[in-house]
Amino acid sequence: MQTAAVFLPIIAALPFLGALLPGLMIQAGRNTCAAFTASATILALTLLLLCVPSVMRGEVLTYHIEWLPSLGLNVNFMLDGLGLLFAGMILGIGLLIILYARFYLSREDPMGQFYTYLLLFQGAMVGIVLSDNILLLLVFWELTSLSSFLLIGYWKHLPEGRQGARMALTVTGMGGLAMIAGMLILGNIAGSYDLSVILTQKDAIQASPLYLPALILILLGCFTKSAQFPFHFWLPHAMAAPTPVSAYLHSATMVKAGLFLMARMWPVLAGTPEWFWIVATTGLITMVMAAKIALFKDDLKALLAFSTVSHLGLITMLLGLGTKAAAVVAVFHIINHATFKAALFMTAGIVDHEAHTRDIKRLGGLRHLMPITFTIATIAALSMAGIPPLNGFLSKEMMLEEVAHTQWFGPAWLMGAVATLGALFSVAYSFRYIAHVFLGPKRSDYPAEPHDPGFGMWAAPAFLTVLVVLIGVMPMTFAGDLVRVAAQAVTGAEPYVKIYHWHGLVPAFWMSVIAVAGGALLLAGHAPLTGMWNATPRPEAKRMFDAVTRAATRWATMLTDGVHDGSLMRNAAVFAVVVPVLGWMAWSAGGMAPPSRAPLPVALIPAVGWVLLAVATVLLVVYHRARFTALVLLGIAGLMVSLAFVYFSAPDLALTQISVEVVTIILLLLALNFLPRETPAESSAGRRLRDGVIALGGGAAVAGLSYAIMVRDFAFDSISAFHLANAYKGGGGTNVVNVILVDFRGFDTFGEIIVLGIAALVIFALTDTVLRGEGGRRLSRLDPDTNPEGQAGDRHPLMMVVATRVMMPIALMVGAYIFLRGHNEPGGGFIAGLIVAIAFVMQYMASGYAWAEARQRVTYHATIGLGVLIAAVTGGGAWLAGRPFLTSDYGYLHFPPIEEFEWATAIAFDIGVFLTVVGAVMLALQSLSSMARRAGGTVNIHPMDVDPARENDQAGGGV
Amino acid sequence: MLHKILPHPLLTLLLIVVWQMLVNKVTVGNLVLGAILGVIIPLITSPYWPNRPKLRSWPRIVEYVLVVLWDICVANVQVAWVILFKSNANTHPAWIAIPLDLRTPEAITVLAGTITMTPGTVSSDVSADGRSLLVHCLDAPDPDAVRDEIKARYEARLKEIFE
Amino acid sequence: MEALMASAIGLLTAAGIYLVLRLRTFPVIVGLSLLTYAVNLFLFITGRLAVDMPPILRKGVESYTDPLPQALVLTAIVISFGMTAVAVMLALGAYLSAGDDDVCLPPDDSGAEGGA
Amino acid sequence: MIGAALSFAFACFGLGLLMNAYRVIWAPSLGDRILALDTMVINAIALLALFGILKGTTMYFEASMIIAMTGFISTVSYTRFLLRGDIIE
Amino acid sequence: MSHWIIVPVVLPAVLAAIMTLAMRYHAALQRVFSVAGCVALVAVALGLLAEAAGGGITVYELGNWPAPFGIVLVLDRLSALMVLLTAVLALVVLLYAIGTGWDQRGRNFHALWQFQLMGICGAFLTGDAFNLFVFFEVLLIASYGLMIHAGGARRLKAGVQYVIYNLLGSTLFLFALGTIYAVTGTLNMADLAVRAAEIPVEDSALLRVGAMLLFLVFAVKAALLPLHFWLPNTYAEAPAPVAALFAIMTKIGAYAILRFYTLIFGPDLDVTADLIDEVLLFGALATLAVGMIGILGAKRLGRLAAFAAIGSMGTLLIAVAVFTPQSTAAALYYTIHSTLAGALLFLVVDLVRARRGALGGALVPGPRMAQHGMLAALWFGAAIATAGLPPLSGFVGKLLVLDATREMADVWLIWGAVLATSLVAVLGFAQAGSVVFWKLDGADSSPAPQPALPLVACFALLAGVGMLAVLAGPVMRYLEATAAQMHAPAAYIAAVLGQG
Amino acid sequence: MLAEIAISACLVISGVFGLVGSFGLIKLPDPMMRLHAPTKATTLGVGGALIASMLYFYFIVGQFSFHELMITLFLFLTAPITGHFIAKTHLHLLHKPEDLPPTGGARPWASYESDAERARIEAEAEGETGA
Ligand code: NA
Ligand code: NA
Repeated sequence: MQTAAVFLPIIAALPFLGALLPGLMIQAGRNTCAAFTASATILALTLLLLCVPSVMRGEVLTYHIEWLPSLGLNVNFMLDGLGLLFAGMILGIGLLIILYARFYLSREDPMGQFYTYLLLFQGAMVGIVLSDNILLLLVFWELTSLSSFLLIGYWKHLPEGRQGARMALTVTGMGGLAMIAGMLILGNIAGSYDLSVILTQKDAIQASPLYLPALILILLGCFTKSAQFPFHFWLPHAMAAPTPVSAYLHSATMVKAGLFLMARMWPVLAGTPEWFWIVATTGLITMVMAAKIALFKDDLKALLAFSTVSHLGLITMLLGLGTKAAAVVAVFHIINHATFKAALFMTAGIVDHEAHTRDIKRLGGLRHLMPITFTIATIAALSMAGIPPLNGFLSKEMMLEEVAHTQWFGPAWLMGAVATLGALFSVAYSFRYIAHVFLGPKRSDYPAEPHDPGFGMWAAPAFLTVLVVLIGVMPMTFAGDLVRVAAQAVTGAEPYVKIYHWHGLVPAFWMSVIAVAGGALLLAGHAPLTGMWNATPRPEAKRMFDAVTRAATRWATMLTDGVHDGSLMRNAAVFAVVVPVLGWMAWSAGGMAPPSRAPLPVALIPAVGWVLLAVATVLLVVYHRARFTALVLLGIAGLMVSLAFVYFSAPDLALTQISVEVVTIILLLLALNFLPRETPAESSAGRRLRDGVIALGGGAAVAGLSYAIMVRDFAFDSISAFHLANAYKGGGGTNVVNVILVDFRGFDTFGEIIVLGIAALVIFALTDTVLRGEGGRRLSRLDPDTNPEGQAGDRHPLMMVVATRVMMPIALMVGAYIFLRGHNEPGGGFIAGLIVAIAFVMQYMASGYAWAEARQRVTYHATIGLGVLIAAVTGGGAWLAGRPFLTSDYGYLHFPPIEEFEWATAIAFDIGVFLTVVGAVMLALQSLSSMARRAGGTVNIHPMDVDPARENDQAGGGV
Repeated sequence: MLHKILPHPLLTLLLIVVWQMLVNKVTVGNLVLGAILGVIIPLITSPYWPNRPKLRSWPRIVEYVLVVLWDICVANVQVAWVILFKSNANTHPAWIAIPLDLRTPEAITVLAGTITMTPGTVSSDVSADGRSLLVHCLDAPDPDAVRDEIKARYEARLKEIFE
Repeated sequence: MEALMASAIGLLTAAGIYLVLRLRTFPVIVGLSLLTYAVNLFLFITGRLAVDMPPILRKGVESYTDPLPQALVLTAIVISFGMTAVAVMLALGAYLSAGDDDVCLPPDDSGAEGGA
Repeated sequence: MIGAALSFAFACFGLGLLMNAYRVIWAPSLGDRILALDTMVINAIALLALFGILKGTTMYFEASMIIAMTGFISTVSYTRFLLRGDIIE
Repeated sequence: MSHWIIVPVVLPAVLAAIMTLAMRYHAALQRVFSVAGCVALVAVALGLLAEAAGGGITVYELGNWPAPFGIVLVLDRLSALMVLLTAVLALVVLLYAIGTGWDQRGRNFHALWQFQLMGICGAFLTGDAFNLFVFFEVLLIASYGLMIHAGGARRLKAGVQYVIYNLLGSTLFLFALGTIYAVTGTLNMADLAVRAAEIPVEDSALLRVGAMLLFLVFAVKAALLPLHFWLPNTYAEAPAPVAALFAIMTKIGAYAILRFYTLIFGPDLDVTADLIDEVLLFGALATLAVGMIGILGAKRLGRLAAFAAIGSMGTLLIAVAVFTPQSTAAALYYTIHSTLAGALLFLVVDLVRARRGALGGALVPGPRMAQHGMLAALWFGAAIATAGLPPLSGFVGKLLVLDATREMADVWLIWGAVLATSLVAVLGFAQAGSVVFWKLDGADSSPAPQPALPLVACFALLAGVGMLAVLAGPVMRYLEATAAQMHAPAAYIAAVLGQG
Repeated sequence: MLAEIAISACLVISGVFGLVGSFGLIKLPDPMMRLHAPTKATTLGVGGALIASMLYFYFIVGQFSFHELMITLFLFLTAPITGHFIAKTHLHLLHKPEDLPPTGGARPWASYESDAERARIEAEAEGETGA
């Protein structure tokens, strides 16, 4: 590795690092800010210059840093002639732009931001041209799109700026994305993403069936970036950016990234007919078309923008020709174009800056007011027109010479003719730039009185113009070596670089003459031609682009909002259809052994239970709109399910199901009190039919699946055999279900009680939130008499109160019983918790929540927290013994004269379950009750409304 | 002090019995456990039962229970007859209001419960001042007779037990 | 018996789905409850049907029904209880806050989505 | 003999359940549906007792007890809802 | 026996319980404990990752019962990675929630947050299919609470939908587990793998149904089209920190698909061969399209972010659907990326909404906001991360996904979809950002000083996606090892069942 | 044998009355009348079955079971309450105060006295007491 190669990553990184500076330095003033910005670029440029000798010697500097080797994405840099040319241009012109922008930007413009974006962009560009890895190149490629987006939209108050930025981003972004695919294919063919490898794989690549797709995809990236037809339309709109941006991005650098890449890939992609037809044709069309448009643009920057497009087309065409000589010309013209076009943009910026307009129609005669600017602009424009001895002339001549010998679509002269036409337009608009802006009489109606700007502003274009002249006059001295090494990099061979002013009376000479003469004539007839031009209907790219994006956006909104319109039932219907259908598909592609279990005979009582369940279920559907009735029917269905559990040997399930069921019904009733009592009839018959079909389909699927399962045995022994065998000896309980719950699968239960605890916390938080918001206000306004039939008197009937006084203790006793026996018989902490909760509910129903609550202050939050903690601590207790979480232990206590007591740590766990359940249910009830109180429910001070004993007391007390 | 530990001694006793019924095995251990629970649970629930009634006569209670059980059997047969064989047109339902001499809620509840549990009558409401009981009779050609019988047969006995 | 059980599960599922496809929260929640019954029964029958073989160890009794699905169903019942409670309260809260009990979300024109 | 009596009882309560179902379907008033449900619970408890006799096991006793308890609570809840709207005011 | 594996489950649960028990009225104390808990979780997760990085698989037998009879937690590279991702995300987003005061706009936020973490970590660590269901429910119910935190009519309504849809999903989960248990007689995932492999093809229908239903459950969680409908309104209406935390929720679905369809119903298993591949791939493509189109079509920022979340799931699931070690590694990378990027996007959207007053997230011009430039930068970062542009991890992730799919039969379709939708997303983000940050309207409000913590959190996430790109090499080394471990499940099975 | 007869008798009685209760629910014409029917099912219906069960386990299986007593106790405690509530529901939904016999006092049946009215009366009573 060469020593200078170490500079490569630093050169690439410097602009990015430097991008941090402007934001910090802007506080110190605009000059300091500009200086620090420039310093990064200067440093990078200096390092680049240190690399020049090696490159000029023909060496290729490379530097590798591993990034993502498994993908083949690595930070590999290389510097060859082409890279040097571009990097020099990017950094050099960049430096001039920094200088120019310092004076161009006004005080209102956030300069720090500008320089940050500019340096980010610069870094991205340098990255592109230094990349030795096409994936890395893609990274920088996309970064240029992003940073240019920011730069174009820099004047965010201007709608054109915002739109232009979006358009540029969209078009170049699209190309970039296509290029990703192209690069991936290319890398795939070549077996590496490293350019140094890819560039050696010409034969493999061009022989691959994927060559054409890769070529097209990569070219899409290049053409969009370099504004080639038909993607040229974004560039003029990018001119909404501040002029330094236009000068930098849209003439000198970014738009040349596409050219760079075509040049970079030239050794492996060029030389095929496909390449020639696509690239050369695109370039030629672009060149002519854009030149023609440029002629009719009245906005200075638009004129320059289209001229840029045209020149980019020219270079593209040269690259497309596929010959080494043409490639050399292309490289040379890249240099030339950068010099004169950047200078021209800067002069346009100066004019705009000084005269406050860029409209050619409002300009003219500036020669007298702005002699320096005039001089610079004229030289640069003449170079653009290809007038000897300026550098533009040299490369244009060479170009014409190349096309004159190229066969394209039939007649041998066709390409030359078309290119000449392009050159002719080019001459015309160049002359127009001089004539209509600077020549002619001085006007009296400039928006502002123009005069030459300070040195700081014209220094940069002046310097470039000097280069224009120097290269023009002494091409071999000032550009020869650079062109040589760059062209060598492109063509892969030592090129023959000889740049002359005079080639003799070759076709190019005549073509040039025609172009200049024709151009002058064209300009003379500009006014009538403009009328014709304006009268010709032509596709307005921006309007089309806008129409497309707007239509796309509208369509996207329609699709998005139309399908995701918050309609739960449609979404649920999709769910209910997709699941059975896919389940069916899975089913039908698999085999099925015949049933292996004989069905149980049908017994009478289960059949009756089935009838009741069916009746309740069907009625529920029929009467579902009468909500209260629906709940009664739900209760019946739940009862039948519980009975089914009992019948089929699942007493624990029955207990749980029935107690959960009643608490659920209570919650639903409590909620229904605030809700409408009826569900309105809203579904059409068609919808009901549709839903019915979906429902029956789902039901049939589930029934079929259930049946298929029930008539078959397990394919393997169930793990539950182990549970049955070990419940007693390992878990210390005879109720295997309970032992599974608190021991074998205690972790499930741990999660399950947490679910309950969370449910309660959610309900509490929800209630709190609702009551504090609109819901609370609505509740306060709610007529307490929500019952459609009115409220019956006697809130707390005497009989209920008295019965509860006996039943509640009994129920608690039952709860204790169910809890304690759970490990060995049906029962357990969960059911016990529900029973205790039900006992309390009983009390609440008797005398009201508030009355009961006032007499038994329990913090249900704490109960839940405690429950979870106890369960966790019980589980964690095993840690102390070095065993895993939830490892249980059990044994027997013997208290004479009391008999033996069995204990199991699982019981402590069950206490946690119990507490959580009680706390959760009670907290939910508390929440509902607080809603009721907000709705105006009064708090009774007596346990029962009717109490003759109380009247006696009062009467007695009264007397 | 004892009152604080045993707010409802009878309830405690009941709960101990209930515990034995639940565990289905009378052992010392179960009695102790039942007793512990029988003490703890009333402590928890005593706030909900502020004024505990005093039962005066145990023999009366036994007598009452037997009377009611007998009545239930008899009434069941009567009502079954009505349901099965009497045409709806010939059945004479009736509402009756029973003026109450009982004053304690517990006593009234037991009376109302008794009325409901003996087939043919359902206690449906009390008056807002708690001084009369609304009873629905399934088939009572002579409502006054029913009322008098209830008062004589049940209320009088309850009066002796509770007040 | 298997056919009875299967058809019962199917019927509960069908009714559940139908109700879930309604437009108001209340029937939807009732439908979910039915679905819960259905799925609990389904999970239960994966242990296959057995009469009078509760998995409670008895001396001299050798065959028990599969206890594992029962434990799973217990867990599922408890969880769906918590879920239903939350759903009910949430439906109520939404009704009180929004003034209607449509399950559908009206289009938001305010843009205030997700705000505090 | 017990077997025959048991079958008879099963049949009676089974039929009873079907009659309850009839009342659920054609219920003139809301109270009737609640009453039918309450009766169903009672019939179910009886059936469980019979089932216990049939299988000679007391394993299903708790289920009966809890069903009795919850049946009571749910009936009271339903009626209180109709009476007052708020069942635990 | 290392007990550290269970700490990510028990620690948040205990913390939440303590908060519920003792700190209900102490906001500051709750914050301290919550943050401390998250920091501890990150530390533990790092330790677990270090342990798993060695390549060993650690099995924790709960209750000291051998697998498959008891429940096991399994620590392998994958679970360690997911737990760490969860912990980091939770910590950063928690800081945001505290900084913005979101946590005080309703009750029980921190307890629910911790419970949520418990559920997520449990889901990642468990080696038992039914236990996975339980943890799904834990994380779901906590998410219900968090989703409706702070209330409001629309949020509650969206919450109702979220809950109902997920209840359908949970129901389906039970159907799936029931079917699988009914065939195999086991619930332990390793044991399932052993038994599934022994099921003859002639008798595979039931198992296939179970596998498909299970896949659909996970597809709901992963927001795979057409089961994604729960997502847009949920994410758009959820409090921002919650939506940001939810970035990991969809990943749980993807995780579960990866876990089950590499370990149990692996690509080589005849019985379930090509059962889900196509469904998943085309679903993922559709998801990607709908998500990215949604970015363009969204009229509000929150919805935009929600559709971005869907789109990123599309990309991720494409990689999942390939089921090769390479694609799995890419999917994992994309998982990390899209979790961080998705969270960032939601937080940025929230900062914007909070500063635009009544305008909220509507895509209409508004006044200049407090910290306008800072927010614009964050938005830009979030956008390029989400759209998959360099230099952030989205680009690397996209390249990895594209590279991983190159052998697929439908490669052109996949590439076309991924790249075309990127463009749509870019356009959508550009339009939205342009309206919100560039096209100003109305007088500059003189904004109150804003707390720094939310910005710190956002920049931390941004730095995260940046670092993920920079450190793509080492990260991918870990992920490739992870994918290799997943695609050679014998070690997992041996580790779990070996001691049994 | 005697035990068997007793058990069988109990079973038959229980079945008959259980059925009669459910039949009454269908046959009787008026909601209030129908309310009477389930009492049969409760008392002799379930009671008979439970006694049969008790006898069965004592005489045939040889273990005494209190459980049935427990359930009976529970049913006897709760049945009047449910009956009462259903009756009140009927009163509330189907009947008017005029249909009913007078209470014999100034105040109506409790179901028909509104909360406000009761509160007013109670407040008055309190006032008197306080004075
Ligand atoms: Na009676
Ligand atoms: Na254990």
